[in-house]
Amino acid sequence: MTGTLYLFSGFSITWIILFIYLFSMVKRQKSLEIQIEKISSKLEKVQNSQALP
Amino acid sequence: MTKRIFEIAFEVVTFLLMFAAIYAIFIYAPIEKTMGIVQKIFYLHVPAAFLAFSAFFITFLASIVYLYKKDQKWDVIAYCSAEVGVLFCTIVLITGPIWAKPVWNVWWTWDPRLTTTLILWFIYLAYLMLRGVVRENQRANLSAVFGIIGFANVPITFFAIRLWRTIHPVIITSEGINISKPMKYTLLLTFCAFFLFFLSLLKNRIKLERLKINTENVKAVYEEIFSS
Amino acid sequence: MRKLPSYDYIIEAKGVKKEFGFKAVLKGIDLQLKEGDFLTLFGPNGAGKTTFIQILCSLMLPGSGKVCIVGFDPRSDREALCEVIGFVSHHTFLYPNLSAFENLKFYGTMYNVPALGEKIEKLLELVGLADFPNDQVQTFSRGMQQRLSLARAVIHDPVVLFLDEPYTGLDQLGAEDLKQILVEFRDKGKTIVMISHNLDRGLELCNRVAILRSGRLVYHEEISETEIVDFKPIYFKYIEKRPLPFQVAL
Amino acid sequence: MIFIRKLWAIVWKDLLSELRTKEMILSMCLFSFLVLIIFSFALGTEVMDLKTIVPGILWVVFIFSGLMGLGRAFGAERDKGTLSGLLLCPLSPWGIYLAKVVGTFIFTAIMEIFTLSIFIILFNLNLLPVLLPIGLIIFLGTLGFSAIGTLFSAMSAATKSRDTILSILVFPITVPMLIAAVKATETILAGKAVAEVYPSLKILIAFDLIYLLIAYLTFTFIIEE
Repeated sequence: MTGTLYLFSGFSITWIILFIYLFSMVKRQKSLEIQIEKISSKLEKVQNSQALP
Repeated sequence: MTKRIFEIAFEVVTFLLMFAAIYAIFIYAPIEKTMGIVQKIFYLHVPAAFLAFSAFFITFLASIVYLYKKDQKWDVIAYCSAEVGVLFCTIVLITGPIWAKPVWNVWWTWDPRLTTTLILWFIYLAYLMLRGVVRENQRANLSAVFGIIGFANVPITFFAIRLWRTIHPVIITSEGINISKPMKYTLLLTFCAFFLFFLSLLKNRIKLERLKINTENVKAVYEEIFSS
Repeated sequence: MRKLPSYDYIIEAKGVKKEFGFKAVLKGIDLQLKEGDFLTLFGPNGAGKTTFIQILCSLMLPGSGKVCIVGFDPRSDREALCEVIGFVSHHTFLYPNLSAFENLKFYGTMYNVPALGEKIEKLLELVGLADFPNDQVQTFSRGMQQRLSLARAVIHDPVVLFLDEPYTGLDQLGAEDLKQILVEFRDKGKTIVMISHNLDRGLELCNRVAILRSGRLVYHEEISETEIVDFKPIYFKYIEKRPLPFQVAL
Repeated sequence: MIFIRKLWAIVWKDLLSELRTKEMILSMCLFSFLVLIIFSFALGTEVMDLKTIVPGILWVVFIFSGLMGLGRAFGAERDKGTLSGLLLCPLSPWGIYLAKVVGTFIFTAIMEIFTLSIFIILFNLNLLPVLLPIGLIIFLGTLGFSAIGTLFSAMSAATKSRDTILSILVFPITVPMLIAAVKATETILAGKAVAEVYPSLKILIAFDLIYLLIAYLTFTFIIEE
């Protein structure tokens, strides 16, 4: 039945697109979190070095 | 705290509705007689089309509000909505031909509705590209203006294409097909599910963009302090 | 004679901030100048001098804060404001394919200058280009272009003149001429704001000095001729690299 | 009155500047000539029905060649560093925009007249009896194209990759205008009554008015930083 094939491909492509988008959002969020992590660790370092003397 | 609970509840409802929609589409809804099982793409295609248009409309409104108020919040909304809109528009443009091929035996017809959607897709891709290349201090202004022009173009495109193809292909007649009650309910359910999904997608996209802006701000302040 | 609104200060900036993307270029600048002041603005590269002067002459809008020039707000009375200011930048704003006369005629028409022909002749005389009114600007040397640019900036008798590095590209003679023109302007009682890298040139004519550093006005004083000699150490003290006087709340 | 004089001053200095170099108008005309030649080779000599494809070719040539002129409207000002000088003049942004539309319109019109004459010779077409309606259609189409194109020219002048982004912005937006113009030209060339092109003309006029209105409302945001 060709109809089922078309139906199947239609739905699967839709879901693939949506998941790619969601995945890209997750990736962007991850990279932002890494950046925030970097900044806060550097800030901590500076604070510690200032506290020493 | 209550806000957080509300958010979680919202996500859960969206999730459940999506499942209910899938159940309704494949099991509850009857198979259409003339088109066969392919007709079920209809439940994806139509809500996606509606949401794509709504997303572009949100971009249009947010662009106007931005130019009026000059608040960056609205620019972020316009941008995120355009991105989600392009996503749904892509889905429409892919499911459309997949539905059309077995039914009309062609992948594509230059029907006003199809052509308008295609042009809209190009316009908002251009919108996203414009944001990528323009200088930062003019980005919000330029993209807001383009967002307004892009949507103002929709009715005029529709009329122009109506003029161009006077013989409408099947789609206009298929507008009038009698939808049986179960089909109607299924469509309603998928509409709700997709709408909630769209809202949560948009909401999270906006949240992500705000996070990005805040991070960049912090980074700029940080670099300034430690460069001196 | 055009009517000017009443104002306390001829140039007034309050808390002017400007960001380019995420980079803060100006971080809250307050400046007040009275009529007849000649302010020279010093500062290292990237301090935001050009951005500041562009905001003052309405080429850019301040991100936040208020600017008021001759009583006009650039947001609401841009056109009226444009009629009373002149701006000389390191771009000459001249069309290379048009002659000196045509360039001045174009700008004169834009500013609606009465008796334009005579005015242009007088101006060309003033900047020492009377011999080349019909030569295309692209054949001019950098110095000649700069002179013509000055003529362009004052064609409508502005009340306030903004100069962004006007001495760039001028030879010794040209610089002297420019100085003479500025002296004439100052003595007419016009208000002038100048940006300069060159300490000597910048200090020659001014009666006020300001130093801009990473988006803040760190020094702004009236200065008399005797103090000019002492200014150099002050300048270097202010632009040397050291932590800025503010704390970061974490 | 002063407004018109200032407007004309901008148009005149653009014309004069172009007259000295002739760089843009020559390249536009040459480009349209080349595109026409390529079309006539690609289509072969024995084309079945010339009248049905002629309008399409004509407008494609107009749009492609016109695009070259569009980028220059604000791009040239930015290249020469004169844009700030222009913006400093006491004229509303709308006035500057309008002057640039008039300039672009004149350059595009010159190119179109040239293209039409070449077209008549190459494709052996007799346009004389329908010159008036065709002229009206081309006028309206070119006006809309200049109106929206000048707006985008100012936009793309603020970007890094100027010409690419200009074509990406202009093409999808001009599709309705292109369709209406081609449709109208086709009707006229088929020898039908002028009354039959009224719907297309209405769309062209609507297009022109909407874009001039949008430009009036938003142009100040495009040039402010």
